[in-house]
Amino acid sequence: MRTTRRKLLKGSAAGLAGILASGVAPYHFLRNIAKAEESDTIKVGILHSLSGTIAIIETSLHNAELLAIDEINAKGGVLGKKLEPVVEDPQSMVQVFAEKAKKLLLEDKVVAVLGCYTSASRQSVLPIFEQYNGVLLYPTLYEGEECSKNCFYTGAVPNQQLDEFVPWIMNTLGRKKFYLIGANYIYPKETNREVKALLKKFGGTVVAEEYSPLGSTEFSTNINKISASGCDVVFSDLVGDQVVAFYKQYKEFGITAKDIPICTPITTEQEIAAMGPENALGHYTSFDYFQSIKTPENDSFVERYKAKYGKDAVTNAVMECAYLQTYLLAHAIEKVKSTEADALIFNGLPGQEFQAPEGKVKIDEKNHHTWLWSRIGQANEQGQFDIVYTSKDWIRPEPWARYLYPDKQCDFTDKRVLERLKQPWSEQKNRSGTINM
Amino acid sequence: MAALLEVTGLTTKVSGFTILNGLDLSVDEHELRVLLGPNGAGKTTLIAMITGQFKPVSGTIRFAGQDITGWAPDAIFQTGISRKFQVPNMYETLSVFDNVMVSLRGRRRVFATLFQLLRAPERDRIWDILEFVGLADKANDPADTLSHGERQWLELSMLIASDPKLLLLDEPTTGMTESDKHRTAELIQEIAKSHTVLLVEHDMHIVRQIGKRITVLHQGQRLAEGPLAEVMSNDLVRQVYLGKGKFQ
Amino acid sequence: MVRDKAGKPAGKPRRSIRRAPLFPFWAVIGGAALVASIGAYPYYSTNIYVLTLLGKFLCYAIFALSIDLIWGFTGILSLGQAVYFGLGAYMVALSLKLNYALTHPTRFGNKIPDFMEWNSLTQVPGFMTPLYSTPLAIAAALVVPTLLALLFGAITFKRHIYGVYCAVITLAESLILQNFIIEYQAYTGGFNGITDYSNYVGPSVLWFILGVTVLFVIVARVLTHSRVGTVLKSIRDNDLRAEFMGYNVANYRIFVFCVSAFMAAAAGGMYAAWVGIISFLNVGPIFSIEGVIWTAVGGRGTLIGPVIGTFLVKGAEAFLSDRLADWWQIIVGALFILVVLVMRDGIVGTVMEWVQQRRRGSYRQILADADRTAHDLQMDWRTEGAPRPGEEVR
Amino acid sequence: MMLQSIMTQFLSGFSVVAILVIAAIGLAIVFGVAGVINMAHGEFIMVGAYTAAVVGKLGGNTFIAMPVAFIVVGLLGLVIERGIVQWIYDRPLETLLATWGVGIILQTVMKLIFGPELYYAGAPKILNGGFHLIGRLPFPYYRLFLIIVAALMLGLVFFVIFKTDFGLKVRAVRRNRAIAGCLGIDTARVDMMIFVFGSGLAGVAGAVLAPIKSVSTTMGFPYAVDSFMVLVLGGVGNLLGVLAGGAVIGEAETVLSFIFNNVIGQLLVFLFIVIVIRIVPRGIFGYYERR
Repeated sequence: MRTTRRKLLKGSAAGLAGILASGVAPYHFLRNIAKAEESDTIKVGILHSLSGTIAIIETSLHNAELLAIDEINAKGGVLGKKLEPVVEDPQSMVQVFAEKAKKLLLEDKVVAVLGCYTSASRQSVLPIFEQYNGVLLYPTLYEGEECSKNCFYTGAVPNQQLDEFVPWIMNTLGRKKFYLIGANYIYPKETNREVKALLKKFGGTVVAEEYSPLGSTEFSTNINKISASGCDVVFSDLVGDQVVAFYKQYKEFGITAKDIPICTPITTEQEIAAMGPENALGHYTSFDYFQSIKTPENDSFVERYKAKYGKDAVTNAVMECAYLQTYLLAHAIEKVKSTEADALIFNGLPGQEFQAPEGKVKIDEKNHHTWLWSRIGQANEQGQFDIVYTSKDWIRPEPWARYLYPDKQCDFTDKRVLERLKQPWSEQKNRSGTINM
Repeated sequence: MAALLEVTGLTTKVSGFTILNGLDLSVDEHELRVLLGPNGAGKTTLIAMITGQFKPVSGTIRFAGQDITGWAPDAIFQTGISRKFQVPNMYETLSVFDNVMVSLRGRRRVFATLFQLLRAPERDRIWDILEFVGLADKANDPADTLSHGERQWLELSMLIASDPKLLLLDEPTTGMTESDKHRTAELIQEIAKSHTVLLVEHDMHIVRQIGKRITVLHQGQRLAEGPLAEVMSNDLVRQVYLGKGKFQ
Repeated sequence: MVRDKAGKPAGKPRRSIRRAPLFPFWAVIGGAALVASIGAYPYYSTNIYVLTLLGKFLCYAIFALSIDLIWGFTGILSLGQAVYFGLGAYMVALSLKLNYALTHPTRFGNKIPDFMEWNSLTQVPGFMTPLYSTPLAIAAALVVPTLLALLFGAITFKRHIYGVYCAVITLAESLILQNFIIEYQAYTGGFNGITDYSNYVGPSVLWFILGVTVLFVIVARVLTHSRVGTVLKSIRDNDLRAEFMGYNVANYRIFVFCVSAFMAAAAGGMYAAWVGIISFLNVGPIFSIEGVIWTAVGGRGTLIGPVIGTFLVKGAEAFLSDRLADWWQIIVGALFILVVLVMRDGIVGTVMEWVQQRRRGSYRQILADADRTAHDLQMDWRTEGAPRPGEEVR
Repeated sequence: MMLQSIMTQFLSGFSVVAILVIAAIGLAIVFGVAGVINMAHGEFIMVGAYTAAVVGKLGGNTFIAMPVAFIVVGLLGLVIERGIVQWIYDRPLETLLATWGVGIILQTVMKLIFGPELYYAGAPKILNGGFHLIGRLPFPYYRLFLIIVAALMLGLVFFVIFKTDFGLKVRAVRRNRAIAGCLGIDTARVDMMIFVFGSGLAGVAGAVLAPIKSVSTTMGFPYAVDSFMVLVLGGVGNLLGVLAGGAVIGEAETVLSFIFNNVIGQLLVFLFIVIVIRIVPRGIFGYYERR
């Protein structure tokens, strides 16, 4: 009786042990796959969708960053080590962005991540970067009104694209009745708020403001509305393949840039190549960079890019930012002689300068955004932009546009902010560098 | 004796064609009635109407005193009518035993069947039925491993299990070997002892073997009705059949 | 369905039914090993990334299980199952976000979720306030999707819509919800989804999710093994026959549809609490179809299959997709085709089929099949339009 | 003014209807006759669009692209039918899965060939510009062209199904596969032809839609969805269904979008579809099997 019970106990114990063993065994395997091999390189994460709907644009950012890394390594790398890109494909899904970001930070232990295109993806990964104190460099022009300790925004914010653009439309083009059309999510809505503020200031009017569902490519309705509205300029924040469909159908319905020009802060050479120059002819875009800029840096940049990715490859503003932010990171690491996150965040990157294809740029010492140039281009027959306006000087980034939020700004040198950020992550109630003056 | 099933003036069109045309039919309690008729006479359609598969254009169907015209199939079943299809129709992946089990008479509502256990008497009944039709030693095989004849019998046994007042058997012997047909006929006669049966059949051997009272359908109408001999000597019937040579 | 190896000795005793035990020995052992291997992970390693993956996969596994319940056992292929997963997830995510906003005010110092502020809401809309209370939120996350499933089931199944039509309509359903969520971003976070709230990651939570998974597998097992399960299978095999045997086919379909919706919703809720981000993608058709493929790969009509399938496919994706890049997509596509053409029963199903083949004399079966098909062909053209058994069901 | 715009709207609505019909008709006959839910339909359209883009690069225009696309995508359909679909005609749900897999593969392969960026396909010069009907906007010639193409495609299918010997067989198979088989019709062959024909039409759809929409590897899915909506609403197995479904959805969506906005328009149409399904499960012109 007793013996049998003891046997039973022994047996079951052994069985359980066996089960546990069988259980943990797979993780040796998993770990070995997941663990990146040690070597004397500096790992840099690259997080751009290579598949899915947004891959259309993000692939070019990914390419530009790889180009920059190649060049840096060719020049002998950083701190005597080579930069090793760790590429992840988030498949255009925000959940996967978050997952992959975690992998890059926790598994691959990268120094910094170059990545994201949409605001959605940025916002999905930011909490992770804040929690695990990583460094994200974000190349896209975006709606602003955000500043995170762990993110450096190398793309334009509204004031850098609009503050010169909108007045120019009203004064130079002499068009004051705006029709705002955009895709239905944050970026266009916030941008249009800025536009409306500017119109209010300079005495323009908004005839109509409407948002079409993301991904919808049938615009006959909207175009009909536009012609019925009696506006004299269309301001478009449509994104992705919507842009192409919209311009095509706009021309199809016989409206030319002479009648009602389309002005936009977002249509790049790439979309024009996709829609064909004749469809974009004469319409205006405001950017910090155009492929047609005539500077030695830009000529060689375009040359090298085409050399690597084929002669049909076109460059555009966002990828130029992706390119320059890779250099900014490399120089920052050189400067602080360290790959430690806080060193980069507080000493390395702020104030970092670089002679980019668009001209000299620098990361603002205070607000983690980037000083860029403001240019206005008019699309021509070659699918390139004739640059009709260039700002006198580089323009200070204002994540909090002063027309909308005169009392707000973002300042990581401010005592209060530093106090806030000193607390451990879990206690932080407010993680942004925003302060009210 | 009160009529169990009473069909009056039943008319139906299916995709344009008039299949039944003012058909009258009444079957008494504990009767074994044979429905005879050439293909397209509307035998299968009649059964489909009775079991609620199609809704009639006009006419009424009364069963056990209540008007079941236009009811849903499952409701009609609840009143005690079970139907055997022409092509054997069962649950392929279930075992023979389970096929019969699912068909057992009993409550059919979802939460009634939820966690309802198989009681000993039910189990015995299933075995009895399976032995009756001679499928007992295949009880554990999935239904789709049965041969054609066996499937016919399985469906028969499912009907028996559901213990209805009236069984509608649509050509239960099609595609069987002679010996199988004979066996089936015996089964049917056995069943008919305790149930009312409406049998659709145009194999004359079977009809002769078991046919007591016969109704002949032609073009959706009742052509003749009566005992076998009388019907067979009916000129109209001879004409319809011999003329068309519809014997198999 | 698994049966014990001990076949009945020839002849006597008759009257013996070979039926699977409610919990077959090997299944218990295998399950225990799986559970142990996942549950033991936190002891074994401190790797947070893999930990988060495990929790996520478990939620996916429940999702796949819920699909299996309606597809594998009842023959309803829903391409909108994500609707219920997503609704559950959104309820929980909203609740967490609302409470998070209380302690983490927005850049304007408001105590409302940031996405509401972006869309110039100044306060939380009244109908959302109940979500402040966690128990209410959980209740909502479980009940609302189930009720929706009830409504949807009533719409479709009562009208005898199933098979392909059901698939297409469920697809439409999830597209509607997806557009809805993207459009009403003031309440749902729209295209950006809901993120940046305090989510729960850790061993104890993992074990909770694991527990729920096991519970659901057991529930599903009991359900499919009970009388109702047999009825469901018979409806899958031949709904016409079942209907003429007095079963209200629609009600059974609605019932199982609601059960699976409930499971999906629970999975969604836990998912939202675990990963800390939720977006319209979680209600979209593509996610549903992903779930279908996990189920198909693992083996539909088996309960452990979906779990295994999920872990295999998602695991491979997590660790290989970045190495294979585009080729990963091709592999996934090939998986669909493979599962349909070669391995209909998935991995688990194939193994079990093989076991059964060795028990059952396969030669006799082949003969029977040939015989039957011969007959059915002969029959078919004699019966006016009578449906072939199982038409549109498998 | 408002009324006038709505009229213009109604007109351009026709072109949207045309687009829907063009996109859906290929799926309609494949689904309606061969009973195959082709989830890769959108990708077939996508391949057609890329064909048009390539033809454009080589100096051709839409008129040349249409037959080319028909042949290219038709052949693609042939390969897929012979390789995959022919084995699973009796399992519609699994056909759905398999073709979804095909869709994924097509997308990726096209991406590997053409790269991820958007592609350019232009409209032929003759079809630029438009004519004034009512309102201040001209009605584009290309939209007119689309309407004509839609009509032609419908006519072609009608002719093939109802006037040709092949169509007779098709209808026989559609009505009762088994009988048709017994009467010596090679049903497998008929299914194959239908699948190829439907695929070809999808290709043509891609070719004619490319010039007004954007061409990318991920462009397919929305078209597939629209097509399914059209079929579900209009009913399967009846060409009138395609027209009806397309008309209702197209007009409703454009006019509603004009009155409210695109999203509300879409949602209303979706809800309308669900309601219709509730009333007539098999769609407006649905084909009801006798069960």
